[in-house]
Amino acid sequence: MIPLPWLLVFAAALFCIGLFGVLARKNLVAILMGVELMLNAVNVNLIAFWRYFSAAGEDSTRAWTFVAVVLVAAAAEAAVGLALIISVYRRRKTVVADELNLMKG
Amino acid sequence: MTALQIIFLFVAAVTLASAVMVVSARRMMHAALWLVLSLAGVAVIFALLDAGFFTVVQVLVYIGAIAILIIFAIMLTRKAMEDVGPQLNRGWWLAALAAVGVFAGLAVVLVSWPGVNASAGAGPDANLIVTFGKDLVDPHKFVMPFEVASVMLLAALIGAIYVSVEHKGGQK
Amino acid sequence: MEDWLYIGLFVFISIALPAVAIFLAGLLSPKKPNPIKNTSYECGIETVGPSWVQFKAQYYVYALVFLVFDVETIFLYPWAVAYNQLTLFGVLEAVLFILILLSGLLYAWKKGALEWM
Amino acid sequence: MSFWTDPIAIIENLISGWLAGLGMGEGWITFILAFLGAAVYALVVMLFVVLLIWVERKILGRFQDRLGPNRIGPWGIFQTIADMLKIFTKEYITPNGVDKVPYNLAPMLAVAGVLAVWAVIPLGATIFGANLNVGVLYVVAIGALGELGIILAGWSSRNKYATLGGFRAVALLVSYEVPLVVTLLIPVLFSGSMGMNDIVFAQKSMWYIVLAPVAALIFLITSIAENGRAPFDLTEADSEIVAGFNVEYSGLKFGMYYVADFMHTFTIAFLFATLWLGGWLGPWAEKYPMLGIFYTTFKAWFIYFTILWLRGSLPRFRIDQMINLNWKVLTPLALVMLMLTAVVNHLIPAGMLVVRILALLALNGALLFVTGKLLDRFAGQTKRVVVALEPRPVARPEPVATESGTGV
Repeated sequence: MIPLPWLLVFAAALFCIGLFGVLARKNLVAILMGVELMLNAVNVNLIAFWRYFSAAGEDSTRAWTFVAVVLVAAAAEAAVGLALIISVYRRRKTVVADELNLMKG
Repeated sequence: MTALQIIFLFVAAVTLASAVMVVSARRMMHAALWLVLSLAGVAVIFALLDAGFFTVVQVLVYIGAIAILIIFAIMLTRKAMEDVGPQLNRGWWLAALAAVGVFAGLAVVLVSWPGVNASAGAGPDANLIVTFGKDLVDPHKFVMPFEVASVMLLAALIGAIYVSVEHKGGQK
Repeated sequence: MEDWLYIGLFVFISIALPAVAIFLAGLLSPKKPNPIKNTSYECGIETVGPSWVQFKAQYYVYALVFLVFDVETIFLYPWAVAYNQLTLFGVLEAVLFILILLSGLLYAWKKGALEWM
Repeated sequence: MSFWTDPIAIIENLISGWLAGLGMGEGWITFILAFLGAAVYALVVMLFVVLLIWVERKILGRFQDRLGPNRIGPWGIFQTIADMLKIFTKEYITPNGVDKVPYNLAPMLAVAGVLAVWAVIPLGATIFGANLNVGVLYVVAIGALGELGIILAGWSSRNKYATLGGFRAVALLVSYEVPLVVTLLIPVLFSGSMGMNDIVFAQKSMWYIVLAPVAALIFLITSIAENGRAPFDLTEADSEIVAGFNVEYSGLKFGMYYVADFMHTFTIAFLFATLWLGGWLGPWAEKYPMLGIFYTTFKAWFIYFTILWLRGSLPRFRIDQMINLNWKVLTPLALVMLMLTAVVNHLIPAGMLVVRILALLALNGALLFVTGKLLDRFAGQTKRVVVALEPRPVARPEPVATESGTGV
């Protein structure tokens, strides 16, 4: 079996790469991709904990429900986020985060 | 080292490398393709952890739907990203510092945590999907997440359509 | 686990098989490029402007509705697997789930998001 | 167990015994056996396509009152081999400015998205790749590879036609995946498993096409649309727009899209046979698994012929009709069908097979009837907006006034 620390370090690394993407990228779509990477890291963690700590049967489905809800959240976030980006692009003709200054018309 | 561990190391390396490419690729479309590879890597890791159901769901939802949505969005907002000039903020090194810091912090916390040396559980029984399906509609268990998920999807659908469908005579 | 090994190998082979065929054909085939041959195909007319054109937002809306119905599978497939062991209440729960999604589809319909424009 | 009842298991035992004799570990033997099995299976499916292209051309020729291929070999049976040799020696033309890696990856993904489905299709009681416990979802999920192949082809070609064609194709594909995913719930719901072989076993009492004909119909329509076959072939309507996403491909790279297309059709036929027509079930099929291959192929053949028949007889849809059909007919119908079937099926106690069949048939009949009525009612109301234009000059031989005034 894969040792648990490997999985956790892997998930942490994925999370931090995503975090870097969110903080450093200019493009809004790229920021969203970073968020997707972070959510994936969360799911890897959840599945790893499920595999290692759940007793047979009883609370297995709790972990699975958790993962499923994270997936739903990721999908909803992507749908609304991208719709907003497209809407912003239509009005302002840019998707660069720095250039979006809502205070100036 | 077992075969499983070797496969894991290989897949993890590919996943992380493509994740790095996602955040550093200059062309947005390339970033999206690297994202697909990275998501596929995570799907394989789910399979290695005996969560076959989520492998398939990961491919179906992330690669089949979310990645395609992202690609569509890139094509729709393409003019603004002629892929020239830096794609990173001026303060990107601060972001890198923050990311490395968070990673170091997480690693220290994880390694010092006593539970980290746990050995794997018994492994899932074959009928876990059936149990999952039963528990999802069991009023004493997860019927709330089940229904809330559908309401959440409904809200996302309505919101996204409201935002993205052009209103007739609205401001441009 | 053995099943997944097989699946992994099968997916690998189904990518590798066409790859090998394409590679072999590449060895056999002639290579005589010239500038005219290598231009983009536009029915004989010179390419004008950037070739990665922007396209309609309508495609995005279809993908959006698809995404929502795709995510629903995470919940509905386990429910369907357990269907034979459920009470009527459990079945009706899923009917409610589907009805909520259906109302989303109706909203999109009324909003005109599903029309081809 | 003699050689003829179950040759696959015998060969497997033979090879594993031989490998163990060489002193290999347990894990390596499993790996090598899985690899060999997958490779042989995939190769056989790929080569079967060669025969299939001939069959399709021949049958289509007959539909259109021609002979079809008839020059090379008896009945032109070697025609595809000649074509294959030709396409193998064609030059690859790589246009300027293409994005090399995605451009070359795309045709492989297009083939892989179809070929990989075969890993879970059972051909006999013991003859299958893997009885994955998420088999049905796997079939849907692996289709994402094909979509990715199309999107990559369209985008990386750097060609306006290819880009527009690719995105149009993918928009249609994802649209039609919604009713497909919903319909596939029906066999899962009846059999209580997502494994393909379990679904076949569960159909022993009754084929699912009898229990849910509407679902089977929706499955057939949506999967033909996913395949991009006539009457849904408007993504590469070659007589109207140029071929769409694969316009910049040449040689075997183009051939791969062709192969994927043909393979898709008969993969659909096998899936239909497995999910709705009882797969390999038939007399003595469990005792002699080899017979199962015959039964599955026979049933799949029937569906394959139907698909060709539809291709030969129906005109092409317009894109707005296709979109409307999906979102306003198939998707709501599939969802309503799922809800009603689940409730009605649950109300009937287990064991009363005849009652169950009759009730479900009545339900499906009612569904079809109501859908038909609704369609009739709204048929006149959806008008396509046609821009009114000035009457344009038409090129027709006008009588030219001459001096004598007679005209020409």
